[in-house]
Amino acid sequence: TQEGSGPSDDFNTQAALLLNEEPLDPKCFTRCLEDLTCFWESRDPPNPLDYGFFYVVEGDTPQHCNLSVGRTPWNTVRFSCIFPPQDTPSFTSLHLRAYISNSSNIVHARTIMVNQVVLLDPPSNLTARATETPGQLAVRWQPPYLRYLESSLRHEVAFAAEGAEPQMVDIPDGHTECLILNLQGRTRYTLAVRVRPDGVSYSGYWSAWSASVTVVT
Amino acid sequence: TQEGSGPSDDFNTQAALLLNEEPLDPKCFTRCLEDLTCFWESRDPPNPLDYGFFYVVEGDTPQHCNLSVGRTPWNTVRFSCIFPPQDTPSFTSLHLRAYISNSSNIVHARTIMVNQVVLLDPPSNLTARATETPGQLAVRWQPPYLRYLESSLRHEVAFAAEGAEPQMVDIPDGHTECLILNLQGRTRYTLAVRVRPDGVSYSGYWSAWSASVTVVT
Amino acid sequence: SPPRPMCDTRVMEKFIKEAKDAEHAMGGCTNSCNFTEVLTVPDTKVNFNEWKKMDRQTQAAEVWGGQALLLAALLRARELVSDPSVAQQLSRTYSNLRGVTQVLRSHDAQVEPASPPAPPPTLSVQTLPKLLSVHSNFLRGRVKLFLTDACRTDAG
Repeated sequence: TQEGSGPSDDFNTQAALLLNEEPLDPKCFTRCLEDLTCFWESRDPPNPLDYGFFYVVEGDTPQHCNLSVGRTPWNTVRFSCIFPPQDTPSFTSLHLRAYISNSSNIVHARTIMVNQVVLLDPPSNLTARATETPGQLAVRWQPPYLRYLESSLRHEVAFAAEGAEPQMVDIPDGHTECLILNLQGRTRYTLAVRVRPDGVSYSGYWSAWSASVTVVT
Repeated sequence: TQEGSGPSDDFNTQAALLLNEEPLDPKCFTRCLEDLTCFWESRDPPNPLDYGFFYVVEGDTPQHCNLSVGRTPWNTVRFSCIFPPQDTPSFTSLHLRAYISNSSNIVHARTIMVNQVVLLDPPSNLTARATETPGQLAVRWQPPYLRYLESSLRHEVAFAAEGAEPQMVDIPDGHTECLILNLQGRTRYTLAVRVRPDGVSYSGYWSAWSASVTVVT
Repeated sequence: SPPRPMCDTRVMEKFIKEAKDAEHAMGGCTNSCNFTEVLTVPDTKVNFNEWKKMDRQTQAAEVWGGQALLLAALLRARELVSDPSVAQQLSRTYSNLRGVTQVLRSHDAQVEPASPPAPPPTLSVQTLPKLLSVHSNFLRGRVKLFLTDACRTDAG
């Protein structure tokens, strides 16, 4: 994956997460607080595809952003703006406007803060092993890279016995391991973990789920 | 101990800590950021003891400092300069020069920042008590008081069973208590704690160890 | 509405650590990091004896005035450097400092004092390493001290 340079190859994954979680347009996300991508999708874009986009960093002059246009796997057209690095300040209001060119028709308007639209890569290297005590699993994983904010992360571990509903465990304060107790013995469990900022100073969206692992208690 | 007025009666203690940790001369320390003491020691000082010392606060004119001279318990001669309070600026470079009088021979030259040579008093009121769970100790202490450093402190707790090698626990983020797990039951442990700045905005040296306490698990 | 006062110490710690990283990354840069003009930046020096005697408005004026100078200097420096990776670094630093500005604003650092304050003490710099060193020391020093006191007051 790219580091700090806007959407990765997983842009479709990230877009799908935001389409699920974020009702407002344009949808925006930052992966490491030094980048910012905003986009919206349309089933019936105007023809020719002449949208325009500008933004205002609070206290600054409006800036125009060149939109990328592309078709998505779910058959919409996606319009996206990748912000230049000097215009991604946290804790600052960022006013966004999408309009139809050659008109003053605003199609989308929204005000965001970069620190409130964090969408991290999923955790990696998830492992779970049965402990000596029956019915316990020791679980650990690697958090995504978010420099100097390790302790501001909140993880969620999901685990499910075969055929059963998954249960969730909330892991606060950037911890990257946990012990799950009171499981059924000799049962096959599947686990996965996801991450988001803890919401104190940085907030945003749940990451995608990590690759899952399966283990027998 | 004195507050904010240069070296205390413990100057020998502080000198011993710095002689251990700091290879460069002159060695310098501040106890509360409003004071600064620099010194160096010599086994064979010139006779007569005619060293000179001056310093330059960045952007300012050179200032001369009168050296105190004294013999140490370890049989060296210590030359020290206690800075006047108006010349102890943090977050700026302070250039130091020691020279032989009546010559231009620089014997020691060094550039420091006051906020990077913090040497705190040791923590006090250390207590350790066995918890209800066998093999556990709840430990707490009082950090040295410094208005601007509270959350920037890092402590180290040392504990040892009688006759065994001490083990260390690192306590980050200014926390002043910890729980030590997995100790042997019904054993006498001795504990002590020391403190230093965490290195982000302030750095420096490990303090002396606190008075130790002994407790049975 | 103004942003809520921000007293999460992790926020300034992150800005400070990134400022130190930038300082270290560019510390060895020599010729190509000399500017063709002199930039005015805030003095970073803090004498604790004096700082604690200063009233809050004077502290605020020094921090806010210094912040404005530093933002202008970083913006100008970005125009003066030719190396794209250096320009990129300066863009990130500038963006971070804008974030710091908002943290200060949330603590009313920008409130104008009744009588116009003396201009903040300044330094002149002509190299990128020196500019980034000033940036890092300004954040660690005056900005953090101001915020530490502001958060103590807010809490009380």
